[in-house]
Amino acid sequence: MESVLTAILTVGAIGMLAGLILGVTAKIFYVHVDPRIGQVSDILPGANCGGCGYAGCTDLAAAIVQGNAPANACKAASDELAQEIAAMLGISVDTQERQVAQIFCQGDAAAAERKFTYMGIQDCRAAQEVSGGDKACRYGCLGLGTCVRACFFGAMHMGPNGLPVVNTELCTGCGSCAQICPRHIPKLIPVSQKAATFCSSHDVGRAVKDVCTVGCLGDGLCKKVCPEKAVTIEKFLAVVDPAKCTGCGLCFEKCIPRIIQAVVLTRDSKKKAA
Amino acid sequence: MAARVVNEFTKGFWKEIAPLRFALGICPALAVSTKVESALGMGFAVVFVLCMSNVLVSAVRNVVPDKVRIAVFISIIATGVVIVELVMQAYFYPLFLVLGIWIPLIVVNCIVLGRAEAFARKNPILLSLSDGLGMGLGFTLSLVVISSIREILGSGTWLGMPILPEAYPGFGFLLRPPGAFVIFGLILGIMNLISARIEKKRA
Amino acid sequence: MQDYLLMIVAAMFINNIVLIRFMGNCPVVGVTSSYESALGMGAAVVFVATMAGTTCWIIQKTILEVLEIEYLQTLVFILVIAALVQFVEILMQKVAPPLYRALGIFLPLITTNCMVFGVSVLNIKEEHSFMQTLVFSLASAVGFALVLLFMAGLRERMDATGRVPQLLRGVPITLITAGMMGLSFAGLLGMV
Amino acid sequence: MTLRELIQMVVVLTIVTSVCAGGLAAVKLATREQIDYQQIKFIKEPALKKILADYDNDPISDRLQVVTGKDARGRDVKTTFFLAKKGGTVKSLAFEASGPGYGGPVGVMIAIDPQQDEVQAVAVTTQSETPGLGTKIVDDPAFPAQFANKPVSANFNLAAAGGQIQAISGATVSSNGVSAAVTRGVELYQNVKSQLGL
Repeated sequence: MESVLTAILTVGAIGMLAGLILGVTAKIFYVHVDPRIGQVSDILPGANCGGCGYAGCTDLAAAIVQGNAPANACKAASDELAQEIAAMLGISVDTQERQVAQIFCQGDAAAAERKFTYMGIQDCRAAQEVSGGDKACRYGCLGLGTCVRACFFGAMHMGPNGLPVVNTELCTGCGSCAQICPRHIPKLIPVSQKAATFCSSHDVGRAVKDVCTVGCLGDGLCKKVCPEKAVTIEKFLAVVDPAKCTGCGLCFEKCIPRIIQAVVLTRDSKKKAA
Repeated sequence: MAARVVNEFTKGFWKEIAPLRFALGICPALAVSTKVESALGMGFAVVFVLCMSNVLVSAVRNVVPDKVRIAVFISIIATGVVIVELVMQAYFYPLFLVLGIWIPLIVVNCIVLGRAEAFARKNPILLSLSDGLGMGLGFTLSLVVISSIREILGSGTWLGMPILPEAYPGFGFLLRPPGAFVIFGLILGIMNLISARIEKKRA
Repeated sequence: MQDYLLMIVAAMFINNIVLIRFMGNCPVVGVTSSYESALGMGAAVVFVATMAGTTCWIIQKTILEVLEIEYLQTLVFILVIAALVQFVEILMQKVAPPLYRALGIFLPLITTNCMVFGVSVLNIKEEHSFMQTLVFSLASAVGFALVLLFMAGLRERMDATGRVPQLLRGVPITLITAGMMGLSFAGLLGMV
Repeated sequence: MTLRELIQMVVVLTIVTSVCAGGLAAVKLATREQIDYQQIKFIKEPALKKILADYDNDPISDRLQVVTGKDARGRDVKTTFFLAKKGGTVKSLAFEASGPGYGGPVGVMIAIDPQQDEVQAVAVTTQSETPGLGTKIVDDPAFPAQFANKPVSANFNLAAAGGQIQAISGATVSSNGVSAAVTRGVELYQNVKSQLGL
């Protein structure tokens, strides 16, 4: 019986001591942490999968509370969980519209020049390291499919013309393709965006013309014709502001290389067939 | 309700079989899988600890303050582990010697605390029990699969019975630590293959 | 002195805690997809394992063995480790915020890292002295961090080649790589 | 954090750990006998089987613990004696003793016939000697056989020290470990014989 008592007293004392030390240090070394961060991380699944791009669930919770990430940023959480978080923080889930990835380059094998024949590791990041890639245009898609492999959701595949294609139904807008691409060709746009310039080249018009038949010349014709002032030219590249664009299509006519186009959100044609 | 209990139980065998799907609890799966016998012993020890911790955690889930949650859960788990340790020492001494340090290490098996945190903390006792039982048996199953391969190919026996002809020299590499990693990796690859096939058939 | 040197080599490479003793495999599979997080996790484990190893040794010798309740070792050690990890977390948050930002998120994961607990138990099982405990804990943890870093570096390169068969990508190839790494570490066996 | 929270935290943790420890202590109490038995059975039995010949009981169940001295901290040191009986009479008495070897202490199991005060057999249980040299004390059956069938009053030192035991050439230190262990064991036996009640 005595040994039972020893055990209870010793371990109880250790437990008490541990609790005390923790409590007291927590009090002395108190750092104000937004209590909502703890509440949010409790709601999150707690798998620390890193799918959101943050270093674990607590990190994401902090980002959500500080407004740096949307309430539905967790890829693993269901919609109800997102609603719960939003309700707790008093924000709405829909402040951020669903985004999808689109490929901002149309320079396929026929349209874009190649500087040399690349025979190295079949990965865009590797190709980029070799004299800046084999594509003559230093902004264009290298077409080795790194983004396709990076997609967790099987929403991308390589098209017949050597450019990646996004299945916008499967795309969750996680942005891993945009992150992994050394040239950031896949970009996220709101699903409601009506028109976009499917080119990423910031070169001057002349240089663009030399290497690609479907590159933005930055001549500003689209900008002039836009009645809503939705188009701006940023370093020789036309950019459409989705908030202003009404999708009237006046600019489509004026664009010589026909790269400012209506955004047509596609389904993967292969899936459709199957 | 009954359907849910069954569902929580069966998910542990294929859909969420812990070591093979989530790479959770692979440390013991690698360490004690040289023989089927020790794998079984380890598996049942984990089943017991998992069921006990799931039930107790579920029982106290509403009275434990959040700040000391982990400490309380871990104490409960450690208690289960020590019980297993003592009982095994008393009645299965040779097994106790073989498993050695891996019995206390059940405490830090990610599956046990993982189920307490992810499931038992939020669910009633019966569901937690069935979850624990399913997950534990799933863990045992994966251990048995790995250890069968290692024991049969490594030393030509299964559960100590000779399976392969006497002339079989034994593939010693599988019995050593690096072999464990390689064989486990290959099993995961085969699992992927099977899953892909099943999915294809469904689609 | 030579004894300690041999102990360091043995704990870091020959009996590497991850590859030969199979402890702490979960982070090796989970955290090694990027080099930065592997570095953070490795540093956090070195810190915590050394502290936990020595603290547990002191408790074992001054409390458990004196009162003859060694059978409660598992319960007491894990409690101490859990408390220690939380303590370090709180302290770090206040005293060294940059360090906390770098390592903090890995600390909760360490409580259930079998490597920390395993080293504490091994110290007692192999009857180390206090200095041996300190050296062994540190060397084992460094061995763990090394494997984590090697693996992260290898995985970044393997992912880039894109030549790993689809079925083996991710966890399977990581485990197979770990096996190969274990074989090469075993090559140092002749030293001891 | 408020004081109330702090107290709650400490109280819950204390209660939980105490309850856990109490439960474990109860389990330990319930299994202690069985664990002792198992440990002795699996660690000592092989050596016991080697040195005990003629018995019909279970020597592991029929064991006695006798206080044989004090350690540095002043706590009792106990030695376990295993009794081998035939037809109810004690045929031999087995216990462990140790002596300094080359690589660490050498443990031996000694069987003594309490009626004749004669050493019946000796077997090495634990040793960490140099493989191939010192380990001959285990591998060479002729060496431990020298101790057998000698009265406890005999001189169990090595021949070099005036005793009756021939050391194994090349393993003098290890041989001496065994002979020192037996000498100590026989001494111990003579000191506690009266306490054993035989």
